[in-house]
Amino acid sequence: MKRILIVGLSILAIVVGTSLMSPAAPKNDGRPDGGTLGYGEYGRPSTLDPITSNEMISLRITELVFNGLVGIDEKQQIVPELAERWEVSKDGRAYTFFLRKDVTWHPKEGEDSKPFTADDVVFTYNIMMHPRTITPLKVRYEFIDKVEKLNDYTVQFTLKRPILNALAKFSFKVLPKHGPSNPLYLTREDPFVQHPIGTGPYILKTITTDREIVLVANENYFKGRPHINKFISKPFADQNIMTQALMFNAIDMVVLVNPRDIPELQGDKRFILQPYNALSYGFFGYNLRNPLLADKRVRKAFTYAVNRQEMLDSFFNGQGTIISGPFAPGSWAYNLDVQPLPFDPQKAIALLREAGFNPGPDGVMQKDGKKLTLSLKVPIEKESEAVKRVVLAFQNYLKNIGAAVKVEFKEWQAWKESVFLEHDFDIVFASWVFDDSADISSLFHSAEIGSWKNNFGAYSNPEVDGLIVESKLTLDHEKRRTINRKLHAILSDEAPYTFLWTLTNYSGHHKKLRRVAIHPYKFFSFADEWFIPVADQK
Amino acid sequence: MKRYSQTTGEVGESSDLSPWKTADALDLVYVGYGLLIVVLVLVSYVLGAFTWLPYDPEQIRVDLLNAPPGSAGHLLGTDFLGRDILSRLIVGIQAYFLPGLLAIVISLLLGTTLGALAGYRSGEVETLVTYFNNLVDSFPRLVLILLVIAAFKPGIYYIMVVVGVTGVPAVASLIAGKIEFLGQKNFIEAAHVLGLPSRVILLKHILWHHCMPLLVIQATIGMGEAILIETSLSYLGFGVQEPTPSWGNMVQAGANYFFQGKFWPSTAPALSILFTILGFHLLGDGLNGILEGSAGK
Amino acid sequence: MVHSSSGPEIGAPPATGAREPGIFRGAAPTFPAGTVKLAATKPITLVLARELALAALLLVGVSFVVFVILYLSPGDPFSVLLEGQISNHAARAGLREALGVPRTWYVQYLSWLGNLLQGNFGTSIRTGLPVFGEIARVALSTLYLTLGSMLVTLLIAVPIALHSSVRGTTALNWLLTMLAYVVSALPVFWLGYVAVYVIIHQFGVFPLTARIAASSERTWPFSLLPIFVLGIGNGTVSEVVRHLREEMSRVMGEDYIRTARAKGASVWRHAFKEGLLIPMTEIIASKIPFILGGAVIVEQVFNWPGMGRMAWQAAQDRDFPVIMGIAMIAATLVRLGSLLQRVVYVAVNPRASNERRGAAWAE
Amino acid sequence: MGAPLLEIENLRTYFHSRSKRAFIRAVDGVTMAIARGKTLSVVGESGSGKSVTALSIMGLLDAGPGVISGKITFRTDGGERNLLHDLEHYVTLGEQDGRIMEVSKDEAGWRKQVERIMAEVRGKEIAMIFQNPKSALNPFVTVGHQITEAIRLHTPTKHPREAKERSLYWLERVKMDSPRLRFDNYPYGLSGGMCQRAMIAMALSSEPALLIADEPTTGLDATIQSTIVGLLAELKSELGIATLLISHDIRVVSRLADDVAVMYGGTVVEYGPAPEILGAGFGLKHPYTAALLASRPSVQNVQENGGLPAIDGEVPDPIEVPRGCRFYARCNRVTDGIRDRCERREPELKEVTPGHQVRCWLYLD
Repeated sequence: MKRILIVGLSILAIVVGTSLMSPAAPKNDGRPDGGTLGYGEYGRPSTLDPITSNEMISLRITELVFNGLVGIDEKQQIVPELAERWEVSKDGRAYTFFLRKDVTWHPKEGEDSKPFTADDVVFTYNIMMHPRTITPLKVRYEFIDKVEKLNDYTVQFTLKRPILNALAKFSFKVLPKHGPSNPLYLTREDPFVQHPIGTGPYILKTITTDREIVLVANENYFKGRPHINKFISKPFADQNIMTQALMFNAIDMVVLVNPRDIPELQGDKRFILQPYNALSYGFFGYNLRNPLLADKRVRKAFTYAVNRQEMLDSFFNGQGTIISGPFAPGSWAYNLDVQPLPFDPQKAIALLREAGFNPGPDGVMQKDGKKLTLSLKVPIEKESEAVKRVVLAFQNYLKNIGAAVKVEFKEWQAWKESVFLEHDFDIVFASWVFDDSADISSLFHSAEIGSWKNNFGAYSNPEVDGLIVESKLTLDHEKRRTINRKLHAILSDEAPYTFLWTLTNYSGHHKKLRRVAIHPYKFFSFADEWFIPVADQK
Repeated sequence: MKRYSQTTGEVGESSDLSPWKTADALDLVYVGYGLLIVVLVLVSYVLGAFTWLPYDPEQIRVDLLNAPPGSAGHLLGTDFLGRDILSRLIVGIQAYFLPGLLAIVISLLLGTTLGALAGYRSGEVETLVTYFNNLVDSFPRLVLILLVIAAFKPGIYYIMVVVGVTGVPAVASLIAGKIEFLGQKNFIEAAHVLGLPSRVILLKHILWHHCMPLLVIQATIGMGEAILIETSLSYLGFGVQEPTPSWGNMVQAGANYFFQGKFWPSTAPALSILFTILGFHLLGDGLNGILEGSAGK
Repeated sequence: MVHSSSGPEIGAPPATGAREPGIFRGAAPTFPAGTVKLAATKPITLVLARELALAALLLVGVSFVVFVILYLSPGDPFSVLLEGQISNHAARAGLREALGVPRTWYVQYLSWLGNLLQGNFGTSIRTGLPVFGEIARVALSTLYLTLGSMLVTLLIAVPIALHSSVRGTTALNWLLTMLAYVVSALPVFWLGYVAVYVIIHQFGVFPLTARIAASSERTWPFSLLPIFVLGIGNGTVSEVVRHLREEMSRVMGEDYIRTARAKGASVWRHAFKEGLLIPMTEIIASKIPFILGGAVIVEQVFNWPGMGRMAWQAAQDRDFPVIMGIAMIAATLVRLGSLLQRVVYVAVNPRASNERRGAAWAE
Repeated sequence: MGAPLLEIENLRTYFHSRSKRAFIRAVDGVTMAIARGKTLSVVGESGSGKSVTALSIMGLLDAGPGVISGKITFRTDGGERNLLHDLEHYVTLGEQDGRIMEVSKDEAGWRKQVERIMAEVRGKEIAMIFQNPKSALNPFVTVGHQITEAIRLHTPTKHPREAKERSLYWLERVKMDSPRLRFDNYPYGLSGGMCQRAMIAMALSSEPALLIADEPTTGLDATIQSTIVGLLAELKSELGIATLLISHDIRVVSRLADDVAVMYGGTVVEYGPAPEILGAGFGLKHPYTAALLASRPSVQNVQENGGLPAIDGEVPDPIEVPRGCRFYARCNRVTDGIRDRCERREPELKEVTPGHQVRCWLYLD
């Protein structure tokens, strides 16, 4: 399930009033510098800047090249990055950041590195919000009213209204004012998007003819020089080959190991599989515009009919958790009291009959002459036999309860159009990736029905709408938690989706890599701490 | 040791034997094998059409993934969803039959027409046909198909139309060459002298009598190409889509487990492709050897 | 297919000129006889000029076909493409809106073609980079791959063909021919997997692309694996064998070869040009498209950074500027191939090039 | 004048027709000899096996069974050798009441052996010129180069420049106009006549002991034919090189030949000195020869028969060779006395006058 839909909203975090001081400039942690890390990516990044890019491969690169005002550590805590501390006004509308004075931008070709100042922050915000700039980020920052530079190292953001966890949103990556050739807005034609410069631990050096992206250690990184000398991102066009490349030392790391290869790597002592739990889950989404599916009982029947555990075990080696509701597990909003519906075909059939369906001559259920035949649209993914397995198994399960599902594979673009634009589907198979597991407004709020909106299933329920708005407005964390638990319960019962599971992602790397910590979805956030023992640096 | 013998040729009977009587043994073997394959294909097409199969090719068995041959009564084992490979191989023919036929029909019809035009009327017409041939030949077939896929959508029929069109030049220049050759043998003139109208000469004498074998051969080869193309596209993810089985998407899906030592799921369909295409080629060569070989002896 | 060389016994084989077409159809440029005759009295430069003109004409045709396909496709991707061709500068000046996109199809086509001629293939929808540069970057490695594999194909096919053309069917060349047929009938990507698997488990080396494998001397030969796989598995070996064999045996029956033997000269020396050189260039030129097609697959398998992989990526993202660009470039390569073939043909064949003196003196 | 240069004894060269699954008895027991410095001319209709005989001598037939039996003795200063030496080992014949019904042949071995024998003969000792000179010359190589090649292969002259001089000499010798220009021409630039001259130059340039001219005038237009014949005549007198001249054209033969062998249906039916055989009158002649001469256009013929009598019937099918006299079917001089024998048994070659043999029942008692 590699294709993902990123839903951008705010990040959960505990508010830290005053900041902890950041570590000293040189990393004198006694760990050796040096060595090269080549990691395999399936596919190639489109653009390499944090603003116009929109897929995970670029996201991982930008994590190495750029910094935000604040960062988020392993424990989901807000920590200082470019801003060494900050103040929040009483009314919670003014956020003032005091920037580090020791930060410099990566040097441009044949230039000295320029210092990082408040201008860059202002510039970044403006360029991000410029109408001509095409970026998924915009929506996330509409809550900001204005930004102003108080002095070279102080910048103040004014919010339209106080919101919860605003601080986390200031983790957006900051661009250099002197970076993009166009001072107003950023388009993909701008050379900067292919050769960005930032403040991060690694400097983008070259992109080789075969699209290998070479990043070298930033000697004067303000958190101290990263240990590993070189990161090389190697694009692969064939996942099987990529795994073999890892196993035969052509690369040192695979950021996302294909589930089918996990046993092989587990068996091999030379490699370490590192689980990292992206806030994401897979689901079958129903199009409630179809009267047959508008009936909640039908949707629940389907959910009963599907043996999720069996699929998880035999297709993903049981690497994951079955879920019951709209929030990603591991999120504080997830309601553990709501149990996933069990696998129970009898109950499913019973529900269908209750909904007025009866087996037709051909074994397909029908209701007053209307057959229960549905189209399931799936994006084509080369080698994605995991997807094939799930959808075909799903088709099989539903066949057993007398529902005929027509599986249609469409290539990515066409699929997106038919789902988000034409809404021409009955069931889709997809997965959400969150950076905030607590906000599902764009998924189930009735206002989000329409072209290119995320509520593609046209699920509409006044109660849910109300709760969503409420949870958005409240500033009280506990209150918000209870609201979300309620939402969870309702949606799990209403079953606008058949919620499947959160898969545990595994990155595989050679054991010579040490102290590898991985950020749930930004991945390389802590890469400057990674190191390779001198012996293995070769 | 090469052996030449004379059938007790008593004075009087010196009529030509049929080429089949005098053909190289090897050629006969090829044709035999080719025909065998053709028959097998047809049989499995029928089997598939009536779903007379050992198992339901779409019946998933989650507890029996990538099973080796012979396990649990699956003669060729099962695939990544525990589906019976043999049954899927048989049904897989369906994926090629009509599409392949479409491709063949297109290339043969267009090809013979253009070829006949070029070979029969020289001058501008011939030049035009030549231009067309070279034009089509300028496209790497797979690239053209990718273009079409991007422009429209990955449908096997779209693809096969492209395959058919890209197959035209081969047929065309074949026919044209043949006609030219016959022309050199003062064949056509002779017919003219006998007062036969051009149409008759073209259709009956040239196309029917002399080009039939060539066309048959081209047809078989065309089918082979259809299969290979679909396989390549399946690898790229644009071939026949699941759950419909095609040999191509079977090889592709199976290959995902190749490096884990599970060879069979991809090898079985790969070998079917191999033997089938080999059969088609040898059939072509055999026929060629026998019919062309006997010509002029 | 494997004919013993005991051909038609009495009576010399048909003179050059019309020859019985076998399964294989004639070389890349199958020119009307008339035009060839015409060429005979032209100096070589003129012939080449003519070829060039023809190639150009064909490329225009290609561009038109590409255009039509795109024009007929749902949505209006072509406008996107044209916008992409407007330079950044113009775009920044906000010209894009002012300019708009021409409506009628021929205006669209012409403006696109015009831009093509200036090397402006538009910008990739996906990366926003100018297409031409993108393709130029990878075209070379594709060329490397395809040329290499052609060489491999020839190295395999030529010996087989020569041997069986002279000796007729022997157990050895029969076996080899069959082998050639078998590999030609295998799905090339599967062949690739098998090759990788074998190499990995026999030598414990991972044959990736040149650079990576080349990092250690011991392994650099494995970087050639993709070339071999494509060379063997591009599905043309059998046809190359067949064509070369037929041509060589035909030439072996020519009068002048008999003369050569009668005067005790080396048959090979005399048969080389017409029997091997010309057919070789012919078949290779006409097979370039196939090999380029195979490259698409092999590049996927072996992670070879080439046009094929780019084409696939583009098809995935409906990145029209890129795939159209690739189609154009690929077609150009094909045309270049057959142009080269013509050059060789004209160069070695006195009939095709000029012999004014001779012609004039003819009694 | 000692033993002849070349002696052919009972040569048999068969081909095989796949579609008829039968043998084509192209040459079926031919015996003849060429004396030093003399010209033996083989005449006969096309298909009578003349050319095949020549090719058999040169070992240029490797299609089908080819040469299957016989002996060709070639005597040079180097001594005497059999050009078919040991070849019988590679061929086994299956006979059936005196007719060969099956031939099995180890072609590879046979071919090797032939090459072994002929290696130092072809082009060096025996040179050959062919009909249709235009197609017989390599169209991809300049005329000059083709001659030089022969010289450097077979004569002590190895150095390119000397070789070139030498070949220019030969080009002049064969009266090629402006040889230096022609030297760099490709055959297709030259006329048929020029090509034939070039061929002759090429053949003679290696100074062979024997020249085989296979229908040297066929495929040339009449005027050029005579000039070529003239050339050959000159060269003959100047060089005194032994020649095997194969032609169906009596006029050519009568101008060049010392001896004549008349071939019919794969055998020699008459053999002897040119004057006797080609001379006027119907004295001791094979009916076929007589007919052949009669069909030759000449004042005499026209006067005597007021036209050109053609030979009725056609050349016998080389596949179903009649058991009796091969000419029987067309013979106009069969007498009741011999008819029976003519039909059943094939006559022997019998010497009718010294050095003049005829194969006909008329003279066999």
